[in-house]
Amino acid sequence: MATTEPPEENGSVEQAPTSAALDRLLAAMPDAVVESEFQRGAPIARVAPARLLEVMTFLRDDPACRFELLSDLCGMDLGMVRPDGERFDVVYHLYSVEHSHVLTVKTAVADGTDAPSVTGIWLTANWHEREAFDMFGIGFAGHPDLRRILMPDEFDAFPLRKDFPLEGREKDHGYWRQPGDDDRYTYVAEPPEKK
Amino acid sequence: MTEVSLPLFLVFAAVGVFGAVMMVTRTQPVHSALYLVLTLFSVAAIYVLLHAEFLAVVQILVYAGGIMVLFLFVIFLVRPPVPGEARWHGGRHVLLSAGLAVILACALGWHFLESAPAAAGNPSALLEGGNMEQVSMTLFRYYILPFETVSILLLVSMIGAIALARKGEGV
Amino acid sequence: MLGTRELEINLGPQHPSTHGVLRVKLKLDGETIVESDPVIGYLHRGCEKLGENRNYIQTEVYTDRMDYIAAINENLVYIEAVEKLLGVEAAPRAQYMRVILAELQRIASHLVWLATHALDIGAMSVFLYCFREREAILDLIEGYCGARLTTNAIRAGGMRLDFPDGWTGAAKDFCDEFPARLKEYDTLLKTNRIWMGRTKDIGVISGEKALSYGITGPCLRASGVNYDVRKAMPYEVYSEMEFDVPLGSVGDTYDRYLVRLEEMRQSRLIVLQALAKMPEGPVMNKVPKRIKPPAGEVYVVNEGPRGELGVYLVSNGTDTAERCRFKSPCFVNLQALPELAKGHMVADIVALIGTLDIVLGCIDR
Amino acid sequence: MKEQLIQYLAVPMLQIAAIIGVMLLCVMYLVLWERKLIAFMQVRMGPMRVGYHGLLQPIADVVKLLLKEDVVPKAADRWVHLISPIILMIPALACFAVIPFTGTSFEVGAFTIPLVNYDVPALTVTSWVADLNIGLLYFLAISSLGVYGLVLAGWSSNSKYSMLGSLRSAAQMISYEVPLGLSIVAILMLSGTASLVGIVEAQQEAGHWWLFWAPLGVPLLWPQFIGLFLYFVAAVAETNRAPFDLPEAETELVAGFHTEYSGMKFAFMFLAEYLNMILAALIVSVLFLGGWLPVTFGIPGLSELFGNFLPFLGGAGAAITGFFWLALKVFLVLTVYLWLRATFPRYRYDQLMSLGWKWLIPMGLAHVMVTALFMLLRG
Repeated sequence: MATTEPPEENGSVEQAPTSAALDRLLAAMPDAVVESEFQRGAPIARVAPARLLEVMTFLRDDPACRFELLSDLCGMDLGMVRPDGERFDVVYHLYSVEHSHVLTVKTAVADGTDAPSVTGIWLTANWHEREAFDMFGIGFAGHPDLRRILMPDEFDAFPLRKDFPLEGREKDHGYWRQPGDDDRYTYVAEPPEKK
Repeated sequence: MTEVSLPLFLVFAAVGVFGAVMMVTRTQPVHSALYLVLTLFSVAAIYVLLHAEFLAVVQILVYAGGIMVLFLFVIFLVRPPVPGEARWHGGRHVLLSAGLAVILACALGWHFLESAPAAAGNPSALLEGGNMEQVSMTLFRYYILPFETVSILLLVSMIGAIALARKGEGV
Repeated sequence: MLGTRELEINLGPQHPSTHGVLRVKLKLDGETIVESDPVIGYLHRGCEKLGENRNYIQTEVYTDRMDYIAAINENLVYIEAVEKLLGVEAAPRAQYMRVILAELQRIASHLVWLATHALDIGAMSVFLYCFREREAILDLIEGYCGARLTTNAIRAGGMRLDFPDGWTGAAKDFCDEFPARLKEYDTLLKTNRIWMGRTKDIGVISGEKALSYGITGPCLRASGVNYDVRKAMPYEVYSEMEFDVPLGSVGDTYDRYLVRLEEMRQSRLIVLQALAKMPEGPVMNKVPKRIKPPAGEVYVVNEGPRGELGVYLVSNGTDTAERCRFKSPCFVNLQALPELAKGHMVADIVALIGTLDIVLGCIDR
Repeated sequence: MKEQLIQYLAVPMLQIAAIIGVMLLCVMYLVLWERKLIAFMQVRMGPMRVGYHGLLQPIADVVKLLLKEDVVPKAADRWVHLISPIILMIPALACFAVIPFTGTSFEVGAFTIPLVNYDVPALTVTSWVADLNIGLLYFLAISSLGVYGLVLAGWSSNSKYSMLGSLRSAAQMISYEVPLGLSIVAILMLSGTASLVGIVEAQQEAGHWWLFWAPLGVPLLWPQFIGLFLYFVAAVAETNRAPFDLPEAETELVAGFHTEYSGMKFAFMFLAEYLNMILAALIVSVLFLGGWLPVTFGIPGLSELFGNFLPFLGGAGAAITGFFWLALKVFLVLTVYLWLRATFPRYRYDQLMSLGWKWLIPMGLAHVMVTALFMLLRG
C-alpha cells in the first residue's frame, strides 16, 4: 500500500472512484442494473427485484466478482425520502475475500410486496431477512422460515418503520401505557381511564 | 441368639411380603421398583439371620445396587414421567395371577414338608459360617462346569439382546 | 422394540451457560442433539430506532451498550462511519490511540471469552485467571476514560483527551507481563487431554460453509479463510502495524481456541508497536460542534473481537441519521449454531455457544 | 445378658453417635478447606467474613440451610422427593460402620454411672463399630445404594434437567462400580481377607503398605500404584466430583439431579456427597496407605518411634497416634481430590463411559492378573 491512509478513508470527491466489480456487472448484465453510483467512494448498484436473484448469483459465482460473503442485509424505510416510489429498500453489502472488494446492491420494494429471498445464495441471509421482515414488514419470497426474530411472535407492528413512534404505542405487548408523575410511563394490564 | 432371630425374622418376612404386595399393586412403575428394592432388602436381612452374610451382601450389591438401578433406568427411558398412566387391568388378570400364586405356594409348601426336616433344622449347617470361602469353594471347585456353562449362556443371551436391539441400525 | 421419544428441553433464557438471555430450543434423542433452534430478542432495545431518532453524538452512547464486552471496538466503528460521512479524519496521534485501545479491548474480550468458555467446559481456575488479566486491562481503560465497560471514549475527529500521565507506561507493563500469563492458560488447557477431547472435532465447519453463513472473525479464520478486516481493508493505522493473522485448519472448537489465543499474542504486539510509533501532537482535529453530514451513505466495517462489525449510516443532511444500521457479528455467527450442534451431545452445546463467543447485547441490539 | 446388651447394643450406639457427630463436623470443615484451597489455587481469598479467615463460615452455612424454605415443585412426586435425600444419606453413613479408625482397642474398666447408680461392667471398645469378615464387600454393597438417592431425586423433581442428571448418574455409577471392584481385588488377594481391620493388619505383618508391595522381593516391580490410580479415578467418578461431576454439571444441567432441591433436603444431598468423599479417602488410606500405621512405617527405627509418639498415655496414646496418622492420610487424599476440581475441565458423558469401559476395566483386569501371577511365582 503506497499511502499510509487506506483509500476508503479518503472519501475525496475529486478522485473519481472506480470499481472493477461494478464495471464487470454493468458489462455482463447492463439491463439488470437500474442505476449505479458511488457514495463516499463505495460502489452501489440498484437492481430491480425481478432480476435480483440472477444478479446475486452472478456476483457470487463470476470469477471476477466472487462475492462469497454477504456482509450485511438490511431493510430501510424511505417513506419520507421517496413518497411517490416504493416504500422500502433492501440493501445488500457484499464483500469478496478473494479480491478484497466491496459492492452494495439495493432493490426497491413496495409496501405489501415481497423481495426475492437470497437464502439460496448465502445461508446467512436467513436471519437477516427475518430481521428485515420483523422490523419493516418486508416479505421475502422463497424464504424457508419467515417469522419474527427479535420481537415477540405476537407483536403486530413493525418498529423500524418511520411511522412507528419511538416511545411505543398506547398498547404494546398486551400492556397499556399510563402516564406517570415525572414524564415517565408505567404499564398496566387494564386500559387506563381517559380523563 | 436364636431367641432374638425369630422375631427379627418375622419382622423382615412381613416387610418383604408387604413390599412384594405393594410392588404388584402400584400403578406407578417407579414406586413398584422401590417396593421391590424393599423386598430385596428384607430377603438380604433374612440371609444375615441365617449367617449367610456373603449372600446378603451379594444380594444387595447385585440386585439392589445393580439390576434394580438398570430397571429404573429402563423405566425412565421408555416411559417419561407421566404419573398414573398405568392402569389396573381388572378381573381376569387378577384371577389368573391369584391362581398361579396359589399353585406356586402349594408346590413350595409340599416341597418343604417333604424334604425340610434334614436341612431346615439347622440352616447354618448348610453354609458353614456363610463366608466367602464356602461359596467360592462350592462355585469354583464342585460346580465349576455348570457355573461356567451358565455364564457362557448369559453372555450369549446378552450378545443376542444387543444384536436384536441394534437391528435397525445396521450393526 | 422399545421406542424412545425425543426429549425437548429449553436451554435458557435463564441458564448458567447461555451467556445472557439466549434461549435454545433443543430436541434430544437421549443426549444427542437432533435439532436446535436459537431464540433471540430478549435484550432487544431498539438501538437502530434510537440511532434514527437521536443525533450522531448521542447515538455513540448506544454503541457501548451493544457489545458491552468490547465497547471500544463498537465506538470505533461507529465513529469511523460518522467521520467518513462527514469527510473528516482523525488526528494522527488519535489514530494510534484508537488502535491501542481497540487492541487492548480485543484482548480483554478474548479473555472473557476464554474465561467463560473454559468455565462452561468445567475448567474453573482458568476463569479466574482470565478475569485477573482482564481486570488489569479494564483498569487501563478506566484510567483513560473513567468507565470500565461503557467507555464512549472516541469522538469524531480524534479523541476527547490524550492519555493521562503514566498511562503508556502502565500499558507497556501489562504487555510485558501478559505472555507469562498466556503461558499459564496453555499449561492448564492446551495439551490437556480432557480439554482436547471436549473441543477437538466439535462443531466442525468448512471455510466455504462458514463464508456462506456469513461467519466472520476468529470463527471464520479457524476454518482456514484468511479474512481479517485489519489486513484486508486497513483502517486507522493498521497498515503500519506488523502482525500475523492466525489461521486454523480443521475449523473445530479447538482451532477456534488456538486462533483466539494467538490473536491475543498478536494484539499485544500491535499495542507495543503502536505505543512505540505513536507521534506527539494534538489528539483532535477540527470538527464542527453540531455534526450535520451532507446527504449520502456509508457502510464501514471493522474487525471486532467477535468478527466483522459493520455500521451502515444513511444521512439526509440533518443531524439525525435517516438509517442507522448496526451489523452484529454475533447475530450472524449464532445463526450457524444449529448447523454446528447437529449430532453432538448436550454437553457440547455449551461448548459451542462458548466457542461462537456471543454477546447477547450485540445480537439483539 | 446385661453385659452382652451393653457390649453389643449400647457401645455401638455410642460409637455410631460419635462417628456421625465427628463426620458431620469433618464435612463442614472439609467444605471450608475446599473453598480455601481452591481459592488459594485461583488467587483469591475464599470465605473471610465469618470468623477469623472464615473459620465459622461452615456454621453460618448450616444455619442458612436449616432456615431456608423447603420448596417442592408442584408436579413433583412428594414422597419420593422427600425420601431421596435420606436414601442418599443413609448408605453414606452406614459405610462408616466397618472403617477402622485406629488399631488399638481401649479397655474400659467397670464403673458406675453416678446419678442413676447404674453399674457398667468392664468393656472393650474398638475404633470400629463392626469388624465384618466381609467388610470390604459390605462397603461396596452399601455405597452402591447411594445411586438410588440420585436417580430418584432427579426423577421425582419432574424436571427435565434433573432427569438428565439422574440418568447420567445412574449410568456413571453402574459403569464405575466395576473398575472400583476390580481395583480392590488385588488388595483382597494380598491380604487374604475382606475385613478392613484384617487388611491393615496384613500390611503391618507384611512390613509395608500395599502401595509399595514388592513382588519377588523387588521393590517397585509391580507396585499397587495402578490399583490406587484405578480406585481413585473410580471413586472420584462414583462420588460425582470434578472432572466427573456430570450429574450436576452446572453449566449444562443447571444443577443436575438436585436442581429442584432447597433447604434441608439440599443440605442432606450436599452432606452425602462430602461424606462419600471422606469415605473414599478413608478406604484409599486403609487399603493402600496402611490405615492407622504411621507414615514412616517400614523405615526401621522411625516406625517404632512414630507408632506411638504419646507413650506416656500408654494404650490410649497408641490409639490417638494411629488415629492421627489415618487422619493425615485422609486429609492428603482429600486435598488431591479438591485439587482435581481446580485443575481439570469436565468430561463429556460419552467420554466418561468410554474411559470407564474401554480403559479402566481392561486395566483393572490386567492389574488383577499380573498381581496374581506375581503372587503365584512367589509361591
